[in-house]
Amino acid sequence: MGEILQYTWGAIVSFVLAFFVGITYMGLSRIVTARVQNRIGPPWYQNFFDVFKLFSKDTSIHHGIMHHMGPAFMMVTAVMSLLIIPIFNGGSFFTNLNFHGDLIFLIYIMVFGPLGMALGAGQTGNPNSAIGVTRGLSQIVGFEIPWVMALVALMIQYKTTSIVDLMNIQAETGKWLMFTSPFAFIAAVLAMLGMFRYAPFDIVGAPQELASGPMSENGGKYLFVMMSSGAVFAFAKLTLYVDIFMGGANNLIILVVKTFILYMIPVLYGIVSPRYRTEQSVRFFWGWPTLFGLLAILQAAFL
Amino acid sequence: MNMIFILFAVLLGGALLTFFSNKVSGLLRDIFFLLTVLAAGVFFYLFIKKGDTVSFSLAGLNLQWGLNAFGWYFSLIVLGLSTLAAFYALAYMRGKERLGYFYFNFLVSILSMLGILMSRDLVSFFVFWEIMTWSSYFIVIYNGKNVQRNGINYIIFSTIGAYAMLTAIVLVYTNTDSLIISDMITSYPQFTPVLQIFVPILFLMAFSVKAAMMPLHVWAPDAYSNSPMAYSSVFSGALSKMGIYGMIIVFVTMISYLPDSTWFKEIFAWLGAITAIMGTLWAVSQDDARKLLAYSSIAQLGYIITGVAIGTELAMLSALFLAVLHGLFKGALFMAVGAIERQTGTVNFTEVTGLIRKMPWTFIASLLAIIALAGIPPLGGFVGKWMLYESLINSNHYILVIAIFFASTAAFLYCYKFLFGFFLGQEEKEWEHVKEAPALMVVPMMILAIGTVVLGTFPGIILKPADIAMQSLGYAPTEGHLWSMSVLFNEWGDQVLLKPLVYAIAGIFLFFLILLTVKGWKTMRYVTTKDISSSGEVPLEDENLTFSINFFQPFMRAAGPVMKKRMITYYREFGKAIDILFDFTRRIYNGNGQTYAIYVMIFLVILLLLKNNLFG
Amino acid sequence: MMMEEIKTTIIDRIKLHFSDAVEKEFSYNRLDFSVKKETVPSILFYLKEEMGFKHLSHISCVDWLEEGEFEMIFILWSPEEKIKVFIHTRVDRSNPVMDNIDMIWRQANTYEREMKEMYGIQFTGLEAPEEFLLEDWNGPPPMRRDFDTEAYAAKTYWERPGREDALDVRETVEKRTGEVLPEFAKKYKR
Amino acid sequence: MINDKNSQKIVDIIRNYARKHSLWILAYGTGCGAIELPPTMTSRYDAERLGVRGAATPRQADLLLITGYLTTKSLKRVIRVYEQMQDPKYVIGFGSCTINGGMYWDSYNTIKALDRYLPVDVYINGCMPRPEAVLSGFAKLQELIQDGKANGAKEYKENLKWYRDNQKKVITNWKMPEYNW
Repeated sequence: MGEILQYTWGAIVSFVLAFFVGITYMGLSRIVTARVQNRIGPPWYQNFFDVFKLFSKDTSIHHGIMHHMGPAFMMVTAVMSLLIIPIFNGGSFFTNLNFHGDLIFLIYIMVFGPLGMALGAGQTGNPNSAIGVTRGLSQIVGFEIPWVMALVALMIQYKTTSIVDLMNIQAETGKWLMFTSPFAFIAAVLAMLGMFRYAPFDIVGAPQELASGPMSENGGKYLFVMMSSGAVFAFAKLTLYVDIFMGGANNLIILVVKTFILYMIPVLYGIVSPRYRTEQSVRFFWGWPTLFGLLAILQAAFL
Repeated sequence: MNMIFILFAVLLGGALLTFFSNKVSGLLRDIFFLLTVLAAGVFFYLFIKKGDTVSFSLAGLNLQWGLNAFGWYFSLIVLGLSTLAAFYALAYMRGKERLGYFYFNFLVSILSMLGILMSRDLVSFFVFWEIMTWSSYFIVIYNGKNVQRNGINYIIFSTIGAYAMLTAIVLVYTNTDSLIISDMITSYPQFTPVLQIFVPILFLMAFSVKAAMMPLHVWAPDAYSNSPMAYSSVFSGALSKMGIYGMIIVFVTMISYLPDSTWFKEIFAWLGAITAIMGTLWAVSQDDARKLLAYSSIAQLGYIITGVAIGTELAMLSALFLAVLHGLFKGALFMAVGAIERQTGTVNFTEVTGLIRKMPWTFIASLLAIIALAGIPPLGGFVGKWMLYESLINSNHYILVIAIFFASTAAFLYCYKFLFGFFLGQEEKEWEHVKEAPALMVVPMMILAIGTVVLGTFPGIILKPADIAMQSLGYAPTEGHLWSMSVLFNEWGDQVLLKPLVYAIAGIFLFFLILLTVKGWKTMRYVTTKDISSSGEVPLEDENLTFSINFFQPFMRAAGPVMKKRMITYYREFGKAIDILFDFTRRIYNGNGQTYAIYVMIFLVILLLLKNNLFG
Repeated sequence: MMMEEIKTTIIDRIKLHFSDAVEKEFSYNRLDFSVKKETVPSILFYLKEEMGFKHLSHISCVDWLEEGEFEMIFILWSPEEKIKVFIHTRVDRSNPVMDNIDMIWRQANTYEREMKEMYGIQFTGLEAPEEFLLEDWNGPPPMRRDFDTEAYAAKTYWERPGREDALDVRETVEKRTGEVLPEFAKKYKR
Repeated sequence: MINDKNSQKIVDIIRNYARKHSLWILAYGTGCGAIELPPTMTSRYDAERLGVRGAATPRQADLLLITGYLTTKSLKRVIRVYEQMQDPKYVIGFGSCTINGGMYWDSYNTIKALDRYLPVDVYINGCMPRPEAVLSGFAKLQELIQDGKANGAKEYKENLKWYRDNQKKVITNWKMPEYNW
């Protein structure tokens, strides 16, 4: 019983932490975008206003039970991946479910939400939503390949499928995997561009073509849950990258610095990019990133 | 009288009774049909023990029937799925013609599958195999439409497989003088090297036709999609597993004894992976739900073949687990398609939309089955996929795991297409009258779907018999170090504790769902799917804005180059080449007496010329 | 070939086939023909198929209220010869019926639907399933010159009070500066 | 406690503070007004400082910008869009066309006063208003929201019949779902 209580507290604290950091990152990315475009931009806490406003909307509509459940699916993905990914090196409070899942479980749970969300978007009956979903799923098929290749390379190199073990290896040897397995890191970072869906890979939302795609019928509280799950999920993914490639973090400041540096890669790449077409995006991921993934596997297998 | 004889007598007698009572009364026929299936199931599990054997002599051949743990494991799929499909068939086939014919072949194919599982000698194995082929062929052509196109492919490929198997049997018999399978296995290491390679290849050819492996899969899409859906679930769920059954036996008992068997296994593993990839890609491009499921079956069988070919403990375990799981979810999906076909009259994604509120139970069953198919965690599919990946990674098949992963990721596309095409999208006036399918159809598919849910948390239920089955093939026991009731291990000792993960998923989902629902109950409102924000335009009642044509066009464009040519075109070209060859031979044997006389003359002249060289 | 030669050939050929065509030269690369309205489809077809005027640039209409006629103008363009041809025809205003030409150029359909709504010209056999530019329009065709748009607007739409002092610009200017308006400008007075 | 009037007031203040700093606009860009928005949003005037940003669909938007004249045909769409927005929602009328018809005062298919058909919270005067004026319009709306005076949606709900009568007077073929909030 006490264990479950501790898990619950750990989960709640992790969630709150991820929520605040994630939302702040979104605000910061808006500032960075604004500065690049020679604007002043909104304050860093702008997204808190947005989220709270969406939360306090008086009305919201849904098109049926799947649409109603879609954001909850999304939230499950975000929270589950947050619970499985270790937030700090060692320490018992943020352990959560770290030792119960492994990388393959993580890969699959990470598509649980988008797929559930896609079902919700499908039920709206809005053609834009369905088009956005088909684009999004196609893109998932694209970037999952280099991403899985990078992970498989790590797995076979270090003979483990557990994130905690990978972190321990880095702690013991003192070398970050991003330097010992550079190809895997490059492949994973390129896959991250697709994962975060900033330009040029923002084909799912694409406000100018698709009217924000799968989200086009979501307003009010649904959009609130979507936005906060997006923030939590973004934080979880960044933490995962920090954990398996950059040696994890011992305290909050190091974690924030490392994740922010990583987060700036897709943001900065996105600011200066136009948008791909879907097949261009898919082909991009099957091109160079997959090659790097292959190199990573070769390195892991023969070096 | 041995119990095994009685089982076959019950099935055959039931089949005949069903067939003839059709003339008397429809109700009587239905009762006989159901009773036979139930009686066979009850009889099988109550009276036939693992290890029972019976030997007898027929027309000078020593035959042997019996049941071992491995056959028992596959009988779970056959009998479980057939029983549910039988209940389903009663409702699905109501009002159709020639039901006696259909039910008779249905029962005979159950009989033949059980016969295959219980044959201990090659002759009865072959005979039951042929009975299975023919009974399923008769059901494929039941609909009567396109018999020429769909049935003929199936029967041609099956015949090729049967000839291969017959050749192998003759080869084995001439070398060992025995038709008992265990004799063949024990004497296999003493075969000549050429025979050691050819016998398994010939057997595998026969089995991979049934398992729809890549170059021999051509018949499958048409055959699966054209038989009545009540049978398709058995066809794809259980009957194709007979190929897997044979393959496992061949791989475990023969290939492993080859002096250098790695390359053989690699080739088959890659063939399985390519089958998975191509099946998935073709499934994505289908607009007909039955075709989609058929291609998806091919792809899923590809995973199983890969697992079988790798052959490590974990891989074999995953193959056996996936075999059962594929029976569960594909059975449920074919049944769901049948329900939709019955209620709406069409199975085309571009025609039917928005059935979710009309057929909620069918939707739930398909949703669960689809999640299991996609391998998303809380459900059973994840367990099978996880074991397959881990076994591939543990056994150093790095590129193969990527290939399999690609196939299973691309499977999300057709999974979504299936659910979206039928159930989501705009609710149309055209389908307003559609009602939920009768309970007799809904309950079987719900049972199958719930089976996938249970297996997601407690895979041990099915891994335990699988383990016993593997032990009967000579594997070491795996319980405790590769799996326990709800924990999975890989060979490096990493583990996935399913229970806390699944409970956490369910808990978080319910928490946020309740939060979302309760917090905003008063401020939320349901609006129809016509009330969408499409540039301020109001779609009219008869206007359908659902996007369903060319659904994954961008993806197909990206994946285009591999899909330019279908396998069948190669066969057609092959057929044309054969035609030309025969044309040429016909020119030689042109039926003209004078020509033949010239041939004889030429032959004699050559003989004379060669006389000195040959006889001198 | 020089433009003059091209023009003469076109005129000759048209005159040969369509006796009622009256030509008029307008500028360097433009030729105008006036024909009867019955001749329009055949002359357009002839120009398209035989003389290379593949492109239908525009269909326009002029309301000659005083003469009781609509004038319809079809503008064609020959991409090879770089010359345009205007076909003029007159339609009776009380019974404005024209032949439909959208089987010659599919895009003519759009123009014809516009003519139909804006001028009330009926094209025989025109495929026009729904309203085109004017939605839910009940009044007379608005581009006809006898349609009083100001009265219609005053009748249909509520007007916010307080615009009464917004006077005619020309009158105000006249009053303020003593400048005399030219005669043609008075015609367009508010 | 929660139903207490004072605590409700505090909640309202916090809510309004968030709402005023997060205005997601749906611009109905007719006429010349559409061209005034890009400079308002981009680096010269940067309306994002005030928390104003574009929304893709009416479901997500808070603020409907009518940037010019409305024909009867487009009025129908605008009404639809407005009714699809989620409460609380605001409307800004842009330029003199929305106030009194502007230069289209005698057009046969252009409405002359927007507030007969939709509740307008803030009008921005001018033909067209410059970005400075637009920004001051946003600021004015924020002021109104903070004071709890931007009650256009509430008014619309209360006087739905009056608005509907006016709308149906110009839109003769009324084929729209009922507004049932």
